[in-house]
Amino acid sequence: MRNNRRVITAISALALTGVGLAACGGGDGGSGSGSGSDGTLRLGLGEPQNLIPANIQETEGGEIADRLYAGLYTYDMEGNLAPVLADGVPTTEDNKVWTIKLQEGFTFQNGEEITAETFVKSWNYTVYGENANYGAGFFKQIDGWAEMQLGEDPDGDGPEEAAKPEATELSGVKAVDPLTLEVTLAEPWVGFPVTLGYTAFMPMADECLADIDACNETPIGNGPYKIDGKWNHNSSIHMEKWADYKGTQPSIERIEYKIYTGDATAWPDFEAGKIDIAAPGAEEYEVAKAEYGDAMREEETGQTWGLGFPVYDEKFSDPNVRKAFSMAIDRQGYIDGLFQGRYTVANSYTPAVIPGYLEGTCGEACTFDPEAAKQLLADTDFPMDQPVELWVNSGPGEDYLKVLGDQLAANLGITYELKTLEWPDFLGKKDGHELTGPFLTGWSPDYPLNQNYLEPLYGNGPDGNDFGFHGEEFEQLLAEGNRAETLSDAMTKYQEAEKVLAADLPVAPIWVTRTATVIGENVDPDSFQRNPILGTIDINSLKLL
Amino acid sequence: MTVELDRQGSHNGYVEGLPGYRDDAPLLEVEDLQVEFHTRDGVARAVNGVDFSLRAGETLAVVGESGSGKSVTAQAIMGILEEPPARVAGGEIRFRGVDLLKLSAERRRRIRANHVAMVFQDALSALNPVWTVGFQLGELFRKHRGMSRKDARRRAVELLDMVRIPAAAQRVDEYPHQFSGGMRQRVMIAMALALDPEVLIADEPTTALDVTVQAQIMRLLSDIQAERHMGLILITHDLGVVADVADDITVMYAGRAVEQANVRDTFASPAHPYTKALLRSIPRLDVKGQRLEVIAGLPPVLTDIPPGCAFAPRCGYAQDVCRTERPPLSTVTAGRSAACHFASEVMTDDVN
Amino acid sequence: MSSDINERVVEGIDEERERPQRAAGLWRDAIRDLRKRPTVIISLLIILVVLAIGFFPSLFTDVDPKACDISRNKAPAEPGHPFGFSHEGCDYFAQTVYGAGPSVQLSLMVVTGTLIVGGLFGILAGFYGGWVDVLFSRAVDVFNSIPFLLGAILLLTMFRDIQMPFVGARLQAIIPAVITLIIFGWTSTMRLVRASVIEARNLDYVHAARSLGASNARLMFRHILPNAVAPVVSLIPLSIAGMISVEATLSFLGLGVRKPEITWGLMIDDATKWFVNGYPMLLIIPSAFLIATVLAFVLLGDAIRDALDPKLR
Amino acid sequence: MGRYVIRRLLQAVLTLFFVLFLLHYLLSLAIQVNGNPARTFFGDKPATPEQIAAVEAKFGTDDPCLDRLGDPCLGMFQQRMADWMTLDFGTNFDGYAVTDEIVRAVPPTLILFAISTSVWVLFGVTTGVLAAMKRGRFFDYLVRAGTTFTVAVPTFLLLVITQQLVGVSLGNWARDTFGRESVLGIVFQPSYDDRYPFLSLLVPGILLGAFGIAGITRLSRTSMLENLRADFVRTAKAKGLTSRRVTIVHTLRNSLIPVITLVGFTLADALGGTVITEGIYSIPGMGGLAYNATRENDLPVVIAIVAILSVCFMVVTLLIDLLYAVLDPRIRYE
Repeated sequence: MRNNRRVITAISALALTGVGLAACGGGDGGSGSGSGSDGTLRLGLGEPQNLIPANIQETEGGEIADRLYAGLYTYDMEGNLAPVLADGVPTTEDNKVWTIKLQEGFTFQNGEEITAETFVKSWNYTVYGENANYGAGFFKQIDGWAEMQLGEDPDGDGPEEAAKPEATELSGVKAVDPLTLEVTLAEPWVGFPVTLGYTAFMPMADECLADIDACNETPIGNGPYKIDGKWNHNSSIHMEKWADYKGTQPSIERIEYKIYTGDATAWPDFEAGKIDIAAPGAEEYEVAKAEYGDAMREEETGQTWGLGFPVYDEKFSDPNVRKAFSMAIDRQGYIDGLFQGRYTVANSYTPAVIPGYLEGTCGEACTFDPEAAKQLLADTDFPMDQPVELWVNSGPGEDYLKVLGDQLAANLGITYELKTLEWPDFLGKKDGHELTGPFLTGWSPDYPLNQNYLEPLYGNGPDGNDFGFHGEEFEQLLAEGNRAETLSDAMTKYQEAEKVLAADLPVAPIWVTRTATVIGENVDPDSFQRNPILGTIDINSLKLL
Repeated sequence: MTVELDRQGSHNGYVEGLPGYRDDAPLLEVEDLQVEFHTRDGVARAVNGVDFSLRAGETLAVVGESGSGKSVTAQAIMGILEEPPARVAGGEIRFRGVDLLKLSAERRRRIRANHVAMVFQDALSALNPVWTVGFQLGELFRKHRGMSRKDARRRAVELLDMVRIPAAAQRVDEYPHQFSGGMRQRVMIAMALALDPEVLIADEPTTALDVTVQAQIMRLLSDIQAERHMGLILITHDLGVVADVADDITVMYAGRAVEQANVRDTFASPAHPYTKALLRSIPRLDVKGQRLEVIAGLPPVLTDIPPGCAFAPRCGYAQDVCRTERPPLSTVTAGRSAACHFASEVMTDDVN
Repeated sequence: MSSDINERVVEGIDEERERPQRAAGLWRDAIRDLRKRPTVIISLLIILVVLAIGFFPSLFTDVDPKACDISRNKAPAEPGHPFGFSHEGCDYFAQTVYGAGPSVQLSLMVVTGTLIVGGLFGILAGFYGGWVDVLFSRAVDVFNSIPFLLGAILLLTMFRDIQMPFVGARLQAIIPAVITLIIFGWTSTMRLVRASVIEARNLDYVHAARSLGASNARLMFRHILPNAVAPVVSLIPLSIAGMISVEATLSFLGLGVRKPEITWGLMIDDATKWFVNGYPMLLIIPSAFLIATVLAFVLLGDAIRDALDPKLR
Repeated sequence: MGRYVIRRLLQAVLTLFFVLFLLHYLLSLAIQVNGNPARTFFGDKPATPEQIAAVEAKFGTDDPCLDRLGDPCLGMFQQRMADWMTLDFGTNFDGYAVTDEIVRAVPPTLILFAISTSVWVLFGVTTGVLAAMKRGRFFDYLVRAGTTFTVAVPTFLLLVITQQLVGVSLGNWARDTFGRESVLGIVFQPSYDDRYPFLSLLVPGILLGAFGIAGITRLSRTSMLENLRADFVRTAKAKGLTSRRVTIVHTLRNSLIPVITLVGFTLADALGGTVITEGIYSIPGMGGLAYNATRENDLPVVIAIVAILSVCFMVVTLLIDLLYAVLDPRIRYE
């Protein structure tokens, strides 16, 4: 299942994967003992789409990449940049040209050395338009990106092919010497280093680039683990510790992922003792909590959900209408009732785990007050006689939106209709401003910076945004943040932008996902921690009993 | 000749060891046979006290409309009634003095085909469509005589030959549906005769056939009967056939025998109005220009046979007594009996 | 009639197919037979109740099934709410009552549709034979070769956003599923009708009617159809039962009728995971209703089939 | 016989062609109505038209006909059929060869079907036949009640409940008692285990067999009943054969003929059942592949799967017809 293709399922995907969907795998040679004693960690996972860093886009692939690959940087538990292959943080004079130093001696698992040139080649491959890599978008701010993309299609979707990209190399990326990489941005941006922990920036071996398809089946990594055998699609991925890894060596010798297909989850297998760490689903949560108690860990994530408004639609163009809708939502009741209270009420646009988080930016608008909401709505021109159309893509989100609709109907006195679309149709209509009512929308972080929750979603880039939202002051503050000298200055500006945004309320934030993870008896529960940004288990600290 | 070979077969004398066996007892005697069917509409008395006896070399015709109980009687004798819903409620069926109804199922099974065999009316449905004729014939030898497949097949060819099927050696491997109606009935007869039984029951053996073929089959049957000195029970509603081949006749109505006599006497002067009506309903070559009569009305519902004479509602001779009192089957003249209050009057056609 | 019984009882072996002349007697017998069976009576009662609930839910509850309060999620039964509340905080009794409607209406519409389409095609194919028959029979092959589920997914996702004029929200919710099920369901009816029509076509009385100059339409609908109808009739309750189950299965797969409409299938889908996690009643209640309804239709269908074909009893 | 087979094969090829075209048209229509799946590659993230164009090219959904509602996209169909002639079945949206995907998915589903078919044949037919032999007795009522109930209980309900009760509860007991790798510990588990494909598919296979078993049991029973009353069975009894021989040689074979047809059709219908079974037990088989591909409008995969299924369906019907002819000589000589 491609969880990422259904936004909504992504919630469960994060919950599950991060947590390790659960898996049983099984020792080769028929180990008669239970898991754990043989130094093997058994986890569950959904089927990844791709194992090439350039193309990894969902949590499943991210989980595997996190084990097999090492990037320049990763994010620590507080969301700060932590060097892995790099030697120290990037340096810059003007926030436009960035210099990244590499540590010496790192190699790929096939013996190839990792140098600055490796990154140049990997990134060129990732960005080149015809390769249609998902990761290409993360390089947008680097100079020369546009020239690497396909040219304009002369007749839209007509029979003629779009023009080939003008360039085959990213002009903004240079290997100054084997251990020095120089990146030039199109515009100065102090936040650039923060993005470098993302999977798309991970290096790929020459051998891999020469035959990407083969590499996808049997990845050539450079991380703490290497693949054992190959990717058994829909079935399993096994990996073992790579002794020659120069970074921190983890304690677990072997990891076996069992892949779950369809809507199946690892939970029953966890209960059957066949995998070591798993996430209970919403329905299993209460029972799991009662049964496993201390072995259950709950952690905040960076995934936020809210009710988006079609600001472009006349009915919802009045901020007071949006505010009334938002105030009519009993967020705590909603979370308690639908999610057994395991999620956190969102009262800001940025979640708490992200640097730059500011509490309560949504303020009064995110406070449940049905009387005031009703009054507020009555004072607008909102047509009460027509049913409000609520839009969602098919999947579990239908339930989430239905319960929201129930609350809105009860507290505002409106009636609602649920409009369910298939995912591509939903995305298309959202892009094209064709949704005629509020819709469910969620966001997971690409990099730990509050700007990631603002500019990509509500900014007015070349394609506008899904909400049809225009905020002069908001744009202004974002731009100031981008041009700031230091990261903390930038964050402050972004926070100001968030406050301005909250006053206009293009989205009513509702909840921030929290994961629940149950740790099996073979794993030391005190060694368990989950990286809130990556969503993955910190494998370096994890210990088996 | 096969016949002699068979007589020396190991089977002979199976029945001799059974309780009640007497060499000099009549070949087959049926006494007060009663068969009921338990249906959801109630208990239907399909056979309600039938008596007759059969001697070796003799042909007994059993006639009556459909539903009169003649087929059920035959199946009761064979022991192939479907139980339930059927149940033999009383009476005896004695073969050479052995009461078949008292035998265990296994003994009963061994009597079948060995001593008493049956020819069914519609050979197409009575033969298993998915096995070859040779298999179905040979099976008898293999299962009753323990012969090898090869020997059984050889005997099957001989049997087919005996019933005058041309090119028997080739046709033995064909399936029933590849035979014509007459040929199929010959196969059926061959099957019944395979183990050389003393009693052969033929249940309307020619109804499904063309008239010309009917005659051939009847001739074959009577030839073989004469040759082997078998007792033959011929169940039919074709009185024309009866006149040609039968010695005695039992006329059945609503589960009872209503008249029993020598065929010639019966045809000359029926002693029961029903027999009379039956005789009138067959076309006769010797009486021209006369309308054929049909019997008015329907036979009674077997779950609810009226008191008195069952034929009374349809009987032109019926009096009050007929509707209240059931006439027993009683001797009218020597060797003749009828179940009618006015048997002698009917016989002399002297009723108002 | 009496002779019928005699023949059946006495010969005991009557394998004969119902002859057209006997069709009337057959039905009379069948109905007489059906009236005597307790299972038929009970099934009919259940079916009547379910139909009543399905078409007039408001007679059975005053509670609005769509007035849900999430704070009462999975709350136990209390006065006025005999079945408690769903995981979305909706009154479960009202949901169960209103959930009957789409299930029942959908299955009735599908069965009617397949009977009309399949029956018509079957008559045409069986009666005219030749290229008409070839055409329809090939079409049956084609539809049989497309796995029902794949076809259903495609059609249901395509129809989802199509707005139908003059149709209420409730019908709007079930019509895509109805159309899909008809498209993939008509083939079996068609084959059955075709076979019966071919059999009936060659009967003497049809030849007689033809020689008397009866028109094709008259032959088809007045002479052949009534005699081809028996095998189809006993299938109707069974098809309805099947469709109710199919609706539940489609809902389980996230296809079929969508929220906020209520069907038993959706309720069961929502409740399956709660069953093993402390709230078994959420699953048991709609399942019990569904199973009882399906059971009633199956038993009725069986009884009709037995009555029409007594030897199978 | 030979001519009959050839005629059937020609018919099958023609049907297959229509099936493929119909499906191609439906899928094209689905894309035209629901939007190009290439857009989903970027999820909620904004993407430039150029980026989307590149992904459309990668997905093979860049034909402009997919933007025109109702266009049958004949060119695409022609191209696909031409590719197929060269045994090129294309790649799915993730760039993997469709052939590989299907080859991987076939074995578990095949095992699943093998188990279910055994259930139908061994359990369904046997109980049906026994019920017919004991007509009107307790066993018969039990079987009739049982089959009626199986029809009424949706398969998925059975699967979800069994997974928990058998896979987890009973399985944990078995694993504690007999050991983790014991046969029972593996048989009673909540999901597919690729180290023990057969054992771990036993329970889901049996449950999939529950789908359609009612029909087979009932048909076996009626068919047996009908034949038990057949004239030729009476003849066999009159031949003094033992009741065992009467049943086995003279009734069973005749009764199995219609049952075999039904087993074939049930097998074809059971694909729906596999989707659910495979989904709940996480079996990487054809049902799940077909289901996901259809939901994602993954054209190359869906068309290829349906082609395979159609061919299977046709082969199965052909085999059934041949088997029919073997069992029933009346047909053989027509």
